[in-house]
Amino acid sequence: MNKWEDNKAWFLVLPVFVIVAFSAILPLMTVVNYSIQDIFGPGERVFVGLEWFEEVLADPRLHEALMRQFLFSGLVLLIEIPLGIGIALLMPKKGWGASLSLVLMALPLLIPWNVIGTIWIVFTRPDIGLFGSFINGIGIPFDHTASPIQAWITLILMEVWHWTPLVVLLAYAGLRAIPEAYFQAAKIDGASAWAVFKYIQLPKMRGVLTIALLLRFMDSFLIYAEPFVLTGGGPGNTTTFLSIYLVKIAVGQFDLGPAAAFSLIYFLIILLLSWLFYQVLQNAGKGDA
Amino acid sequence: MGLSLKNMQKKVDGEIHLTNINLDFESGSRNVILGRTLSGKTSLLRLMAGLDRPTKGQLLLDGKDITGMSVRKRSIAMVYQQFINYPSFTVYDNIASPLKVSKMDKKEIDRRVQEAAHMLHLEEMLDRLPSELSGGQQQRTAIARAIVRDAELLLLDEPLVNLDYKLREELQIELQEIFKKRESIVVYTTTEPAEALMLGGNIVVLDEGRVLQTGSTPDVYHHPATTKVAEVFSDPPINYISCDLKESQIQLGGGVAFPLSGRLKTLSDASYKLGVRSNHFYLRRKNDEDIRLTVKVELAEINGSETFIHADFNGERIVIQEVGIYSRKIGSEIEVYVNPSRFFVYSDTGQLVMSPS
Amino acid sequence: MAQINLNKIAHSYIKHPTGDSDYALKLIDNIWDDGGAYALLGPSGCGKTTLLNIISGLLVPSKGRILFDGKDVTDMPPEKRNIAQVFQFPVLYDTMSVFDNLAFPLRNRGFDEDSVKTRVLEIAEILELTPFLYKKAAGLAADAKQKISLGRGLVRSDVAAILFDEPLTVIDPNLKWQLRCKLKEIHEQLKLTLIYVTHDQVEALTFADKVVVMYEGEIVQIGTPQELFENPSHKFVGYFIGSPGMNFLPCKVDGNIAVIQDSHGVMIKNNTSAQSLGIPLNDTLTSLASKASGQLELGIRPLYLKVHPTEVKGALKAKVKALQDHGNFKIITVILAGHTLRARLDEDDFTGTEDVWLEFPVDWIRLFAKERLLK
Amino acid sequence: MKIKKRTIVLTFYFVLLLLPIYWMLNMSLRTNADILSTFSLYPKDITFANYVKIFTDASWYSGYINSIIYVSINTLISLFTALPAAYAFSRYRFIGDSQMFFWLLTNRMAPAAVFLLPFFQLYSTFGLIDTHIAVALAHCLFNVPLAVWILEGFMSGIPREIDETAYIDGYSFPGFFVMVFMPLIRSGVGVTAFFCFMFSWVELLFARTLTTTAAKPIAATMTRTVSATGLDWGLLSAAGILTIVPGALVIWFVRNHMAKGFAMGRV
Amino acid sequence: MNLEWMAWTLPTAIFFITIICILIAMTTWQIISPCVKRRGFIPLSTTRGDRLFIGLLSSAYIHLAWLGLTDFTIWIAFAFSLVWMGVVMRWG
Repeated sequence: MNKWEDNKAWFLVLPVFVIVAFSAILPLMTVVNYSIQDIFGPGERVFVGLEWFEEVLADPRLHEALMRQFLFSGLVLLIEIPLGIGIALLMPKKGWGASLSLVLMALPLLIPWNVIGTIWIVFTRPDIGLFGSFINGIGIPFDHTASPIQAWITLILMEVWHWTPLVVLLAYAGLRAIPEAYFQAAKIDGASAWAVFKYIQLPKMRGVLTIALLLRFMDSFLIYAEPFVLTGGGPGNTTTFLSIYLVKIAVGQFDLGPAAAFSLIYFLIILLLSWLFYQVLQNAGKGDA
Repeated sequence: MGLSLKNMQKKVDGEIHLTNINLDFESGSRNVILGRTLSGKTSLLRLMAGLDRPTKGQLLLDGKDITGMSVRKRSIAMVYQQFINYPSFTVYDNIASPLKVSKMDKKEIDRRVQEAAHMLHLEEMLDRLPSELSGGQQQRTAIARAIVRDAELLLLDEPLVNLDYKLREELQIELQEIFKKRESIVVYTTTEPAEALMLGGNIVVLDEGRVLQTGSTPDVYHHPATTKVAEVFSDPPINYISCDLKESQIQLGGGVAFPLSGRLKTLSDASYKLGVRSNHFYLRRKNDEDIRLTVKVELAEINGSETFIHADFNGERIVIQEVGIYSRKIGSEIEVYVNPSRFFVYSDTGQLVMSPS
Repeated sequence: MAQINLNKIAHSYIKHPTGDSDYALKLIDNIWDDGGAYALLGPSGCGKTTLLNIISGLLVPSKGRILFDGKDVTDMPPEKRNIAQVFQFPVLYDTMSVFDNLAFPLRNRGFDEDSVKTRVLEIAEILELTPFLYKKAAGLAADAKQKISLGRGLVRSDVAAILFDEPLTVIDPNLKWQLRCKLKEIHEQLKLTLIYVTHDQVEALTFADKVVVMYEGEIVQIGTPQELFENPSHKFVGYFIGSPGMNFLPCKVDGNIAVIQDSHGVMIKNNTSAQSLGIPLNDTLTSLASKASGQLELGIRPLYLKVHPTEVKGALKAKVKALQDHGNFKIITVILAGHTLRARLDEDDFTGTEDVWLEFPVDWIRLFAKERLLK
Repeated sequence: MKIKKRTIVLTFYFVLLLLPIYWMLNMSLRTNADILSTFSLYPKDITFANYVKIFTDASWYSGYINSIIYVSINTLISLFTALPAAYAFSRYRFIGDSQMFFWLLTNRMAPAAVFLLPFFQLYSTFGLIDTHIAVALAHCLFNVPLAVWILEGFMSGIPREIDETAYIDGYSFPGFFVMVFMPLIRSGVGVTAFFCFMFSWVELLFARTLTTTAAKPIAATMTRTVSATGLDWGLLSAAGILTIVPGALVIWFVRNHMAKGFAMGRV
Repeated sequence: MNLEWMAWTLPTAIFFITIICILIAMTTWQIISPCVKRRGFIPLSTTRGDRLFIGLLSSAYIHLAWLGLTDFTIWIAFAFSLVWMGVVMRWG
């Protein structure tokens, strides 16, 4: 759009810059510093060059965690996006029903992430959980602390339960933003419900769907608290995702150097993804106009 | 004394929006900027208001350079094409806002608001919010806010374009009255030739970011310096007929030729473009000197009291505007008449050679 | 193609309307001919869009029936009514090419691909869209987009009617001329029933064979542009059609003279002759006036009011208030007995006089009582 | 018929959505012994003992208070810094604007785990560990960019001409911002506050790392209970249910603006 | 204030100072001659700043790939990245 050109606008951005820079730049610099040293304690450190990077890059557990991460994010997206769109299409358009649906829909989003884990422990334990005992009851022995497959299923169920509402809300907002004239035109053109979805609703939702897709991808890529509480990364390492692994190295083993190198690599992946996200966002904005 | 633009240029993202603008607006003058959509009218107004900074050039007020002066310190008022009001203020507060900011006495504010509201027939609406008004009333509010203080510069950017036809007609007349009473420099942009003519005063014809012609409005209308100016300043669009001048004969396409007469006699041999405004074609002979053209009707539009006949003359599309109702069959050949004294004569390159006296 | 019968239609957006004022449409009872080009003309909020939505089936009227060729379609949804509609803003299927956009209404109705192709190419040709046919519709300019919307309406040869809801709003003034011509040509070629909603009298008058003037939820007149101009059946039509609108003077008929009254109903004396200001009428007008009840008003179009710069016998002296140059013509505003009148002058006519003499050609004088034309 | 089918499907989804929460509620109203001994779809002997314990035991309820304190501080800081910045991004072009905007966004995307250790040390250096302000500041890392992003969307929806008219009328920037602009973006501010509140409320990693006792949030209290002694399921469930309450209250108040906030696609 | 916890080393200091210098230089350049968006071989229209970012990010990935996949000295990757930066800035 047309904007005023004025570099004095920087003064308006300054507070935000300072506050975020304090929390972002200093820690980032520290991470970079750590990543090329071996640190034993305060004041005791040795320059090691890029050794940690080589070590981390060669670490098979990292590779596994990364693969797991992509698999998890992929699966979650594959379920959440179509499900979210479907539910959004079913939502009432106005009246108290719409209001109520929105509030109910948003509930899971408001629960602290570790409480989500707790809820699902309570829900899926075979002894006291509704879900766990139900599955047991129909003859399938269920224990997500023992079976990797079941741990994965539980995690994905939890993630879908937790985050599909976000996709629904976004898709719903996108749907509501389509001018009524499009539906009228489609009616007059004799389009079927499927054609309306395919040629009007889906293309018009493209913008918000891109956002939903990318947000969900990023957030599932960063997931920590819920699986930490629910499975603690186990059984074995089968649900150890990137964040969990990182915290294990950094806090659990206090290997500052490798943890820092790992952090940087993780950060670079995120940076690339956010950049792509940003580009797509900007172009999606243009496409809508 | 007044406002002067010196060699102004505006570039946005390397794209030139306005270039080489040199204009003077005298105090108390009424000025129209005429140009098509995207010709740079709004950009020019924004530069004059100080809302945008020029890439190059200066803005002088009474000889003083005010190019970098903040908008807040200038004495201007502006009306936009969109209906811009403060949505959270009532109509009264909207109109009063420029006065309140200048810390004027409460009674004086009230007096002026009432006066402006009266002038724009808003007395009944003063307690309402802009969203409760019709488009016409919203724009009246915006205009009232612009005139309530005596700004040195009053800028109106196509203020009537988004209004219903009849409302536009009413406001056009009212605005003229209001402008007459002002001592400020009024600058008004429009795409419509008729509106420009009604407002009178001086005109700046703008096209693709350049000033094509300036002068008094009727003067420019009667002597458009280039074919481009004539196009911008004619509605329905002006008609062009190419011709060759040889041995004192003007030869149009299709074998129509006529001898030079009157002022046309001074023309030298060359190719020309003859410009004829639609209302100068007639379906009946009015005068002995009239030239007869045979054209093929493409369409006849009847507008209550007038007829617009779109026709083809040797591959050139022309529009004939005639008062009265005439229906003509599509595809039929008809005869139209035009008096050579009505011709605007343009050179091949589009420069005015001769205009009707 | 169909004849459209609006049988005693009324509509209110309120569930339980109490008075007349609750109705957006008061009472519409009309038959619109097959193959006609109709324009619905009126100011914002006069109910024209409501009426259009009732015809298209997007709205079911509170009262009355609507029939297409005698068949009751009141409760039918739009897709069953066999109509096409073009909206104010271009409505396109962004992901489709121009061709697919045009073909969409046909494909949905199961036409075979060959006939779809023939028809689409034909329409594209008429609308000069052929060069873009295989481009994505989303990337085109506003006028091209609106042409595609038009095209989707035109592509079905079997439609009962095509409805246009102010379709040229988004189009640049220069292109409006062209697109309007296009529409008009298409109507000539295809002989479709077209209904065109607009608030712009130039668009309405040039486009339509029959103009339907609406005012406050009612149809005040249906007629050809010429009829509306020459014999406006309601004062509103006189005001709304024509630019500027019709002049009105309150008067009283005395013999065969219409004596002008001032705004308080008092007759105005002419200073010089001590006579009433009078305008001679013919027998028809006099007899109409004698039968009428209520305050009489004399109306005359600015175009027909004759203005003389010098004194002419029988003409009334008036003061010049303003003279506006419109380029092709001028509008002179004069004050006669406290009433403002406007007249149209030729572009070369006189300028610069203070007083003028007005002549009222008797053929163009219309009389109104209770806002209605006497006839 | 069609409408009915869609209602049934939607209702079914909502039942699934609410089932885990219901189950937690069910647990919270029973004693631990009851939970472990009998499986029941609903609480047969409703007891509020778990809730009573939370409201009377300082180690529990202080967690809620701590959370509410730092969440509120964070929301205020985020809003007040983000408002001018969002205005700058929506109205001005300046050197590095898009880069700056992008950089802010990357912080929304940055994994908290990456910053954990340096954060601890940074805040130790300033002596802020175990204070509310520390958590509030740390949460600014992702909430300020978020607030800028959401507000920028709302502000871009207000025509720039209104600002210009105000400047032409002679308003100063603060005068314009408070008197004219704020009323126009009120709902945007509401939505932003809601999201800041929510994301600060649900975050665990920073909150846990930067606090020990005095400012320990409820979320951390809960995880420590789980990992240490706390297999008192009833108590845990009651605590969990109570964490949902503030969010549910807030969302009820902003429900009408929420769809609008989501429509900006900015979460 | 004690900055010991940040554990500064010479190479990282040089690294960050270089980055800061580049940012200052880019800002000055922008003030002196404002840049216009253009489209090069990168399938996006980019400004100078965008190209710098793309260059830096891809250089980081080049280094990582080099470390992970080969055993040669990192300076080869560094040299290669410099060339790549030049290419991106000029033709990207």
